[in-house]
Amino acid sequence: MALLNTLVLAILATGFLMVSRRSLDAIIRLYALQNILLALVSFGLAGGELHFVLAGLALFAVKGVLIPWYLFWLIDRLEVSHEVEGYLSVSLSLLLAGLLTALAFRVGKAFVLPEAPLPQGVPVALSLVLLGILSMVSRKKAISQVLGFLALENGVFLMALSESHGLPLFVELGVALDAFAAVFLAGILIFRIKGEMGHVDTARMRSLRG
Amino acid sequence: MLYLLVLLPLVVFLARKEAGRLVRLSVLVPLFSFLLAPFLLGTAAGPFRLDGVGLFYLLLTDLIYALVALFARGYFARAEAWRFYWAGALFLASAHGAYLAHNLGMLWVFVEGSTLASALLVYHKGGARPLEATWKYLMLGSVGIAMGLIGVILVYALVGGATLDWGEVRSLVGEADPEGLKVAFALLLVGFGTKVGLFPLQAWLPDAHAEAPGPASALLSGTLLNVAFYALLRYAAIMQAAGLFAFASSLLLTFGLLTLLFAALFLFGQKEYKRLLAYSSMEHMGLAVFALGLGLPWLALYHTLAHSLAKTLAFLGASGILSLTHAKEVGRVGGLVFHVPALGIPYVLALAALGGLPPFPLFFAEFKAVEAAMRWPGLAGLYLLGLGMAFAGLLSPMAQMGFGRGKPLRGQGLDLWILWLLLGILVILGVFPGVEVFKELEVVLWRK
Amino acid sequence: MTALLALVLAPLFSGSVKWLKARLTHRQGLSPLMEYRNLFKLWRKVWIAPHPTTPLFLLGPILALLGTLGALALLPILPGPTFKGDFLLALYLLGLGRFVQMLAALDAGSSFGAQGSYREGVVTVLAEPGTLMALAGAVLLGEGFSLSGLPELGVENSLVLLLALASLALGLLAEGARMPVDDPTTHLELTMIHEAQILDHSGPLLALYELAGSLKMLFYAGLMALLLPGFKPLVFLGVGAAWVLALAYLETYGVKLRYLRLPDFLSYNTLFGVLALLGAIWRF
Amino acid sequence: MSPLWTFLPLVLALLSVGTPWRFRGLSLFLGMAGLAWGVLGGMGWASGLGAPYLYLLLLGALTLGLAPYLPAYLAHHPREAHLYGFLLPLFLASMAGVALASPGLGFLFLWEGMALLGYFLIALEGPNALAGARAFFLASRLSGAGLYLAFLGHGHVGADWVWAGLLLGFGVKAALFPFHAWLPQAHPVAISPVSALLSGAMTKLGLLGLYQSQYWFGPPPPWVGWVLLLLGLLGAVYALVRGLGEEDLKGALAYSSVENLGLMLAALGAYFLKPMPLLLGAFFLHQVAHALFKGLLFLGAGALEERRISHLGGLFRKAPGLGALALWGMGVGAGLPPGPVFLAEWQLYQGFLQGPFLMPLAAGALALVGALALYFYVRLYGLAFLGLPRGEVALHWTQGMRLSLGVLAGLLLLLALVPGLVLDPLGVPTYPNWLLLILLGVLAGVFYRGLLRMPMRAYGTWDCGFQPLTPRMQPNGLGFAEPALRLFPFLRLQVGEHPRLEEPLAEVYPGVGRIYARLAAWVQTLQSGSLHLYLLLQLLTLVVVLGVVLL
Repeated sequence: MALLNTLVLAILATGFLMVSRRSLDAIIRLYALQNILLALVSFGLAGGELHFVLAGLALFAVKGVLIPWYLFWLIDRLEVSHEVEGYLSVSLSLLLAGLLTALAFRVGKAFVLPEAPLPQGVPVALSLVLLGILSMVSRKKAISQVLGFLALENGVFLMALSESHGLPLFVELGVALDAFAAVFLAGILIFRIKGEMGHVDTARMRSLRG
Repeated sequence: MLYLLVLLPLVVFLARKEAGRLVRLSVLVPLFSFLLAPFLLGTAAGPFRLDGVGLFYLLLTDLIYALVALFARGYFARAEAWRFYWAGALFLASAHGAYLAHNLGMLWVFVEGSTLASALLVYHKGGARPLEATWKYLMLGSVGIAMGLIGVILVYALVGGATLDWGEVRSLVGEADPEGLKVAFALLLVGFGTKVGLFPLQAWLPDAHAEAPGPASALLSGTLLNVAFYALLRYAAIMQAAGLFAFASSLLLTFGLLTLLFAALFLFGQKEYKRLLAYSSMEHMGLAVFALGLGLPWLALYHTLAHSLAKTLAFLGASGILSLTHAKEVGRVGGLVFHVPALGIPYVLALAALGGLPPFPLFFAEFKAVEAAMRWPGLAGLYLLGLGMAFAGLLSPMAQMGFGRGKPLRGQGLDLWILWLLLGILVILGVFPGVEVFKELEVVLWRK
Repeated sequence: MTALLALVLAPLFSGSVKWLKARLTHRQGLSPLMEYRNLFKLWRKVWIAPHPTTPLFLLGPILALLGTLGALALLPILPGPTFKGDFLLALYLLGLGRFVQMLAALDAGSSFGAQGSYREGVVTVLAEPGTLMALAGAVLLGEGFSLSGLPELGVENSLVLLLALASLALGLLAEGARMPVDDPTTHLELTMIHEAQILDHSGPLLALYELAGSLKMLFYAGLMALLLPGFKPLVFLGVGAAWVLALAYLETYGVKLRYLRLPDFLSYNTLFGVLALLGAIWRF
Repeated sequence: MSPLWTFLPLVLALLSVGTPWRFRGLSLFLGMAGLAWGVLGGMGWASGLGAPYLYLLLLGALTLGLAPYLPAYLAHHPREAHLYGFLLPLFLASMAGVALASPGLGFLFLWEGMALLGYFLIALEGPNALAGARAFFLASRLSGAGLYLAFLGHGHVGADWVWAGLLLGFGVKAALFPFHAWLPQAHPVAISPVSALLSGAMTKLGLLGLYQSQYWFGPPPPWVGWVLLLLGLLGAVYALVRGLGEEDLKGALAYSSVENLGLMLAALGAYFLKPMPLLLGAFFLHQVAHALFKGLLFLGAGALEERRISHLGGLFRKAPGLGALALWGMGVGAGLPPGPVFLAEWQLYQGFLQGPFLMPLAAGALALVGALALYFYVRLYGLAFLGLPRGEVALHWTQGMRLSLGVLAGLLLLLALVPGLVLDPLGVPTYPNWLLLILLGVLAGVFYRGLLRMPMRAYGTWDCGFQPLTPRMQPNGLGFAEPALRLFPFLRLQVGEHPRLEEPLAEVYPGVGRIYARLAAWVQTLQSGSLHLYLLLQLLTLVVVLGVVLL
């Protein structure tokens, strides 16, 4: 159990780092790391049942490797500054992240169900979700919003793991497939936005009003 | 066989980019599934099972898709029609999947799939504004759906990880702990509420519907909102089975009323007529959620049916107007009833139908809703106030576009008979509501 | 029946008023009977049809006379038709006469006739409610809800009936177009109200209007007579004589009110009417 | 003998719209429908089946009068003629249906359907009819909302609320004072046959509804009676004074409708306070008489192209027939003795004077209304038909219109001669009106012929010896009404180069509209276009909903 605790705390740490880092490459690498840790957690929880292990491996393959590689490829093609502009300064976003995590832990207790396999994982999952939304809200660049969304997705996956050993296999695969399709579509859109508007800053996309 | 029904729409891709064949296939496929589906009622295959409510929405979606595909023939230039039909085929496949999915997880996956497919529909051939609309739609939709996923996970955990099949979950959920269920339903409501366009979460709806090409926005309003509403319906049935409907109805009523009032305020003084119709969709989805909250799922079904038909008619009319006048603002379009009655009259009557006027079904739906809401007179008062405000918003565009000052124009190259067909269906549905059919569907959902 | 009596007396009434005014200003004055010869002379003259006229031009004087005669016929001074609510019909028959008279004035197309008619309209708006309320108050006190059942002036209902009499008096001055409201002998068209409307009527038409004018005054006098105790025809003659004196005195020594001051003057009429009605309701 | 067979001619009328037979078929079938309703209504009312049958009688008479008018009018209004031909029978059917329906879904279905059809009929007139059509539709939906509250809230809400809903619902349709503003905007802008139907028949449905509500929802609380009485009389006086300042002929007629409706509402209010057959007689006779004479005047106004009173004048000589019929219509409208409207007001007076508490004072108000009505109709008729023509007026006074106005005038005459048609079932004694009418007619005729035989000489009008009179010397619309407008506080007359009439009450409704528009604009800033705000909203919603659920 101690191993699982450290893994979960490590995941929380990567979540915090993802919110605070300024460079896109660092965030993508942290995302890949988070996926690895998640895969380890799912192996730890699986306890030998084959299809859990299989599911963990498949997810790791899709989210751990495929998506980060795709994102790296995307950033290179876009020739856009790897800098992450946002509304909040680093310290302020960290402060907010801390607040949200505290809220998540306070509220998380109500989420924990009686026979949850990893009770301490639920508040962390909730905080990951809130951090994901925070980063989406506070980041201006389109890519960083996609990353925020992926962090959110990891939080949900951790919630699934800690609540009930993860969803049934094909549902899990469906979710992962959808996540990838969303990212893929977002990638195409970012390309078109770069082509159409010359920038990737969603804050300047405000022509649809009223 | 059900797998066939899910994958049937992909047949459209055979026609590749050749417009004529695309149109033929895009009309034949939904009609074929429209005829095939009733025979598959009750059959099950893997995660899919077709029951009454699923069949109802399936038939509605196929009918609307066929009509929209037929109308789109005159709307799109030959070169770029393939984009619409391909995205439409993907969307139809995911909609079929959602209505057939009996497994809650698969339902979520297909709803997410329909979001992505409809994002393609909105994107169509690009441009600054459609791009922005698609991006916002994708982001808001995905975040909302992710919250919905947490809800699905909680439901799955509450049932002890045994199954995600809707039928079993409904029977097992009796012993689940109520607090967890309340939290799960709240998350699901916020999740699918984003897709349905309830008040605080509706920001994507007007942009997506206004920037999508005419027939695409008809599809979005007519069928996409129903997919998310169908999911809400399933989860409301679970809450009812768990005996927690009192809590669920209070949430549904609050969200429904908020959506109605704020949609009415958004409607007022709206400059573009497609944004106006989008807000009217938001308003009617709020009314449907309100009807569900009142504990009358048959009324919610009836309301979504009536709204889908009326909104498809309105949006097809709007796209006809756009193709004739190339003007998006209400002010620059006028005197349609005088200049091109074949398009003007159905469009004005569609706006009247959305305003909840008698010969059309939405009047009957709103009457029954007020009748049921009278248990709490204050609530019924607010409901009537919301309806009045919404109507005030719809009135001036209807007056200006129908009878106001406008340059004479000629209606050509559009299949306007579809509009009159839809109008006929609406009037028949309005005069003979056929409540028994919906009461039977209610039995499938609601466990007495 | 009362109508015939009044028809006979009317020229005498207006003639004697003119005679008394002349005497008061130390002039010899025409004899009261002169009015009959005057009407007869007018009846035989050639009447002038102003250029743009319609049949209404003729109907004006005719219906003015018929309306007033109809109203007088309903007065029970001499036995005549009486039924519930006949006082309303009487007042509204006067209204019918006034309606056609105002239209006939407009018909000639002259600005004086039009000014006379809309001023008459305003006078009616000011005077009618008060008079009707006063009459209604009196009728409420009586029984049978008709003119025949009007109560005579007695000790117990003195206040209401005095108010009614005062209101009827003011009503006479307003409807009969006498001094404080309108000067019948003025030559300046801009100050006229009643005279302006009959500017273009000449010969027999003018005779009809003259007759109708004095008959209207006799109608109000008859109403006041009904409210006073005693044998009705005699009281009617007495009231007529009293009015001759009053009018003559008023018109030699009184002065015509400025037109915009009329509302203040006629508001007394409305006040008396309301008080009479309240008195009748609360029986004080 | 179910009343449904009377709707058969309407179905035929709908079918006949397609035929190229220049609307003859339409007018024939509408005439049949009118006749059928008249007969059914008459028999039903005579055998005491209740108010709906009197309404059918009224509607039938009006439709009978309208039938010959339509082909003549639509001949020189060819635009949208087929749409009118299609919508009019539906509109009539919905009105008849509402009269016969009992409260519930069917009633509201027809009620709102009537509002929709009415809206189309008004809006079809053209772009300048939009403001009026919009006011009409908003008012009808407001009345629909009131009826929802009353009909559906019957079991759940106290009687006061139910009656408040009824007053709102039917009051708006019957132009109760604060809600009357839509009528003078909507009725004049429509084409004349439609405004005749709106003013003549549709507004009476509100009255019928209020009257029937005492059977549907039990006797009303006392405050309803006083509200109807006071607001009715106040509305009548206000409408007449505002109508005096009205420049548009049909606008003035609409204000006179508001006045007559005010009187009917007052009669109903008095009846609710003290049920007397006199008041019922006044209530119903006034309805039938108003439907006929207002239909006559609106259809008459339809024959004129020019509608501003200050540009009319001298029409009697151009169309003596129209002049005579309009004189009879306006005479009856002004409440002059031989007319049925006087008979109704005569009963109303007696009803007021025998009423409880301070109701006799209402007789004073009624006298004021009578005097104002006299002044109002003298202005309307005098400036339009008499004197020198002030401007060139195109007149379409064709055969069909003569017949139609003749029918309506004849029905009015019939009502004046035999008021028993309406009054006998109520058992209300009246003085022999027919005797008065015949006497006046005969004597006037004798005098008229006598005067004509007398020697006469044509000469110019008296002009004080200065230069000859010109048409511009006659007063225009506002000039004629100026002294009366000075008397009343609720209107301000701006005299000067361009005299204008300011109506404070008319600013109230647009003011409310502006406040609502500002609120809507403020809410719309929520849709600001920034994705980050939307995501923040989503987060807040999640937090708030979870907070609600967990606490």
